[in-house]
Amino acid sequence: MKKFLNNVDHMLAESLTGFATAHANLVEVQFEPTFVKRKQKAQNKVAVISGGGSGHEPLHAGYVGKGMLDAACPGQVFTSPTPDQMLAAAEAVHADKGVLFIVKNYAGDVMNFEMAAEMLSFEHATIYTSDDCAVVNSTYTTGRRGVAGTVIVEKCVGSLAETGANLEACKVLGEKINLRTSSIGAALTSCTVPAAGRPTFDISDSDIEMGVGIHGEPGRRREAMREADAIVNDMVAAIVHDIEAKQLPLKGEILLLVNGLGATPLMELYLIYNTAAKLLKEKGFTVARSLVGNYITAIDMAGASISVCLLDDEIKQHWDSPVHTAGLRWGA
Amino acid sequence: MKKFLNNVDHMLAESLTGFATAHANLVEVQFEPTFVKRKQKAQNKVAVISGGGSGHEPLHAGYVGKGMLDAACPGQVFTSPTPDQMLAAAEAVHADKGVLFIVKNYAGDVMNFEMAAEMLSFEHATIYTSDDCAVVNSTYTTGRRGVAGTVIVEKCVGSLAETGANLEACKVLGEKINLRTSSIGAALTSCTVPAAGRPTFDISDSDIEMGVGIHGEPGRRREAMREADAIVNDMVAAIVHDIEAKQLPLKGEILLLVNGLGATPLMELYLIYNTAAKLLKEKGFTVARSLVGNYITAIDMAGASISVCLLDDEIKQHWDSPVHTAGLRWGA
Amino acid sequence: MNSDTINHMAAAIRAAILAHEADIESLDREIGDGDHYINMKRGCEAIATISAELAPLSAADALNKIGMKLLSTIGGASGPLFASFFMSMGKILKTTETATIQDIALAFESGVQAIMQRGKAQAGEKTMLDVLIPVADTFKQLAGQDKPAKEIATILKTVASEGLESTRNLLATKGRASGLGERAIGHLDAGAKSCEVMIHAVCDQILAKAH
Amino acid sequence: MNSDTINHMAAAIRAAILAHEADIESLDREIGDGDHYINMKRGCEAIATISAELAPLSAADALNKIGMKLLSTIGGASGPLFASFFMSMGKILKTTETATIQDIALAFESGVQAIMQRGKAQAGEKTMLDVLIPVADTFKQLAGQDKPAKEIATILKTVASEGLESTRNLLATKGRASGLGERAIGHLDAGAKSCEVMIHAVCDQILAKAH
Ligand SMILES: Nc1ncnc2c1ncn2[C@@H]1O[C@H](COP(=O)(O)OP(=O)(O)O)[C@@H](O)[C@H]1O
Ligand SMILES: Nc1ncnc2c1ncn2[C@@H]1O[C@H](COP(=O)(O)OP(=O)(O)O)[C@@H](O)[C@H]1O
Ligand SMILES: [Mg+2]
Ligand SMILES: [Mg+2]
Ligand SMILES: [Mg+2]
Ligand SMILES: [Mg+2]
Repeated sequence: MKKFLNNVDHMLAESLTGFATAHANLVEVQFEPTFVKRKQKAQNKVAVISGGGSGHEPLHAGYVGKGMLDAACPGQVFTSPTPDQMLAAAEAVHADKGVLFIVKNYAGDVMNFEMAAEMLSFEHATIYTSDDCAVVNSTYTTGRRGVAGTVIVEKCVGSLAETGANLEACKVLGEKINLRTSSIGAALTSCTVPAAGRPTFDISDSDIEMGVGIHGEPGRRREAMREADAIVNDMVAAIVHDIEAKQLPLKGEILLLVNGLGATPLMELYLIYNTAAKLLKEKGFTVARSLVGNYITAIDMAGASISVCLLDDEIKQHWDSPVHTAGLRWGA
Repeated sequence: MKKFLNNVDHMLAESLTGFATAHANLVEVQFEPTFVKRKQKAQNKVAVISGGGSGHEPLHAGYVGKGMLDAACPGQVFTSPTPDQMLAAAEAVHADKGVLFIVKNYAGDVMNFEMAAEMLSFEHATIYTSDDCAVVNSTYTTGRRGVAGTVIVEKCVGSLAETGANLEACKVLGEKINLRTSSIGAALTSCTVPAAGRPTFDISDSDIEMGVGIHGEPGRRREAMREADAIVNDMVAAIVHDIEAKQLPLKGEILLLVNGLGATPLMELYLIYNTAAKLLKEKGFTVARSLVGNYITAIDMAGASISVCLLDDEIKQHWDSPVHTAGLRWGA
Repeated sequence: MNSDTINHMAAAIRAAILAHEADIESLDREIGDGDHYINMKRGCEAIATISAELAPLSAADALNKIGMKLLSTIGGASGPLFASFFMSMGKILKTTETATIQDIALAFESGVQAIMQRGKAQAGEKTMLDVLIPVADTFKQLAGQDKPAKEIATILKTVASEGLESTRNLLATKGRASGLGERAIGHLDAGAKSCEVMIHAVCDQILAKAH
Repeated sequence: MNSDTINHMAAAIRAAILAHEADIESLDREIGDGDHYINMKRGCEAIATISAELAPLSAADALNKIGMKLLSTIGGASGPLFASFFMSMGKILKTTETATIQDIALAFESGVQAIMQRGKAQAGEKTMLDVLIPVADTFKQLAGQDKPAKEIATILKTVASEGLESTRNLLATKGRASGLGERAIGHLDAGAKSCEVMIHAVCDQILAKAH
């Protein structure tokens, strides 16, 4: 393992301190328990709080700021944060309209946020994101994983919360977006968890992992490496299949998010975008909004995910509204 | 080599097409000869054009847009573009106040832009960036390389040009910033040029390359891998030494840019930032502006560069002014 | 059982977890996300740092405190589960002055039930419960039969190992491995492994006792 | 010399460059940025695609067209340099109807001077000029002595190889390798290698000629 670090045990704290210093106009970090909150406490709005294991930067701390999150709780790398973090964050940022947790659907995140919610004294609700269509939903599983769609949910729910909308309305919007978003990831390499010191999985140059999440878990299948168009074609097919399975329309305006998992150059992400956009247009969609870059990563994994969110006027309006965070910024 | 690509020969065109599609509101791409220009042609201003080999994304095409570049000419990967590209770009975007080329100081870029300039029929000037302090300047060498400081020059000169300032004023500002900026890079791994198909250099887990540029050239020295603080300490020392050598003040406000070379996670970049900011404060500087992320990359290299720009009111004003490009956006 | 015994057992558990780093770590790497060993270690070390605070407490209070500490230290899926286990054990033992072996078996069972509730999981889902449920059942049964502690310890070790082994050919329907479908088959569950290691550590302490 | 000869030589150069892929590529990887072989190949292939357009042209016009084509095809440092070389050769030969071997030597020399001007470089800076300058000098001298073409070709091959070899122990003061300081010592220059390969290819054609 080769990383810029001093001591694995202090890595997170040092990095968060650097983050808070670099964005001192936007955020503040607090330790024991650890959370990042907006520099300017927002008033009279639902407090939107997210969190999860670290290693997905800029998610979630990078999305704290005007128009998005009020606070984020970073756990250890790939390990969900603990309830005391959520409680401290909620205490610090709640502003009389309740607390909304946005939680990626993983056993650990779900349980820790659940326990925090049970201990919370003010009004609260939770949105679970589960946009990963690589994991087949069935009554036997804990359900789909939350991946890149989480960014879209956090952006739009953050925007709605900023208007003073109530807790229920925010939850409804978040769940609508989650339902209307399908994502799938493919990895060329594993990632290396700093504390583990070596790649989570071994993979040869002639294979890829299809249907990976964002934690270096093996994907749904190991497949032969092939040209980008063939890989993207399969990814788009999985997304289209998922949209069909959800009985949502195979037409209309979409937001197309091509997300890098950490070590993938922009040149490759735009190449993927090019093919994905073409295929989706052929299917009958109109690509009305785009986002290409590293928005939710798996440390240093070479790989990418594709997400499609079926837009409507409400989602589009909240996607377009001003946002000012370290990781996403426009109109401000 | 494992990359998302179809055919090495078409990679650039496919990626640029994806880029232009994803940012269709901002830019247009043209081929044969290849250049990217603003969607809305700017009027009555100096046309600011940059370019260079590809593989440094988001530089330069990602900086085309309001408040920054009017056009960018991407060459093959790590190969400077050809004069016909600059001529076509200049023809497309010039707006009666002359053309300013911003060129990173590499033999290839210098000569190609020079030949274009010689063939250009309208008023023009060129700024050469040379902020890399790993390369000792001497009368015997072609001079220092242009690296991450180029982003600062492009941002601020783009801002000044937007005000309608003349060619000379833009050139003066760019050269001032270049003089006041020192950068140095360190690599943990090599990068892989797609057409070459394998890493440019081999390096063991116990070594790093100190003083690398942005093309996978070997650095100034191969050194033992060590903890991040020790590496950053040496990098900051080289920068401070360079500022001293240039007889510039070792105090005052600075812009601190910690740039990822492609495969370095944000968590590590912020950790580097944390240490660099601390050391620079100790030296007597005030970190007044910060930028952390992948702004000028070396394809998929794991590594980072640190840049320090000595601010003054003029530079600060142009750094802060609104910018709306794919790679850098604020206030818009 | 008192807090001395608890501190003693916690130390034994910690030593056993550290000794099984390679196994535990590689299992979670194979079909999880690779952090389970680090999570367990962090938890064990947090408990070691509060041993002095635990010393004056009743067994019930010590177990509750351990649960609270784990809750704010481990994170991940295993954090809330182990926390629920200890807090529930503490709650049950609160009602008894000096706990008999039957009391402990009942407390253990209630701890396992707390895990089932928190994780909404059953036996057969390829989780730690595939070790914990059979151990709880056998423990309760043997304690009810007034078997000597050493005999119980010997049997529970076997039951734990069998439970662990049973996870190998299961599809995962809970936790991170549930995303893998058939690919999880052939691998042991990491959480089940740490439970087996911990149960063996505790039983070995009982077996090593002079009397 | 006519455009047929030029097309023929261009084909020989192309074959030679492709045959030396491994050498050229690895030299630019060692102390450059690894693209020099690809750049050369792209240039050679561009010339191959215009061979039909070159056929009707005079030698001078063909050389100029080759220069222009390389200028808009190669990029990098070598692009403008080779482009300047051929454009300058073309300009010199323009003034002569049928070029003698002396004319060609002079044109070659002017091409090399154009490279020196464009790159602001001298001999001894670890670049292609360390092959080209001695070759130009010797060529002019031998042509001035009216030596037969085959003898000249044989000698120039040696001079080119010696020039290439001379780059090994030089510090680079021009081009990308100048950033490496002492680390460049011990490595041959990639551009010098392609020049050696090209000169050998052309000389071998002359040596292979029946008459
Ligand atoms: N719903 C659940 N019920 C019981 N045990 C579970 C559940 N989900 C996960 N586990 C257990 O937790 C273990 C993983 O713990 P750990 O690696 O620490 O957390 P994470 O999965 O969040 O990375 C699994 O091996 C499994 O035994
Ligand atoms: N100023 C110069 N004068 C002469 N030759 C040069 C100069 N700079 C570079 N070269 C030659 O160009 C070669 C590199 O060409 P190439 O790899 O195609 O371009 P780049 O260096 O831009 O990647 C070097 O090996 C050297 O021989
Ligand atoms: Mg985890
Ligand atoms: Mg090059
Ligand atoms: Mg885990
Ligand atoms: Mg080169």
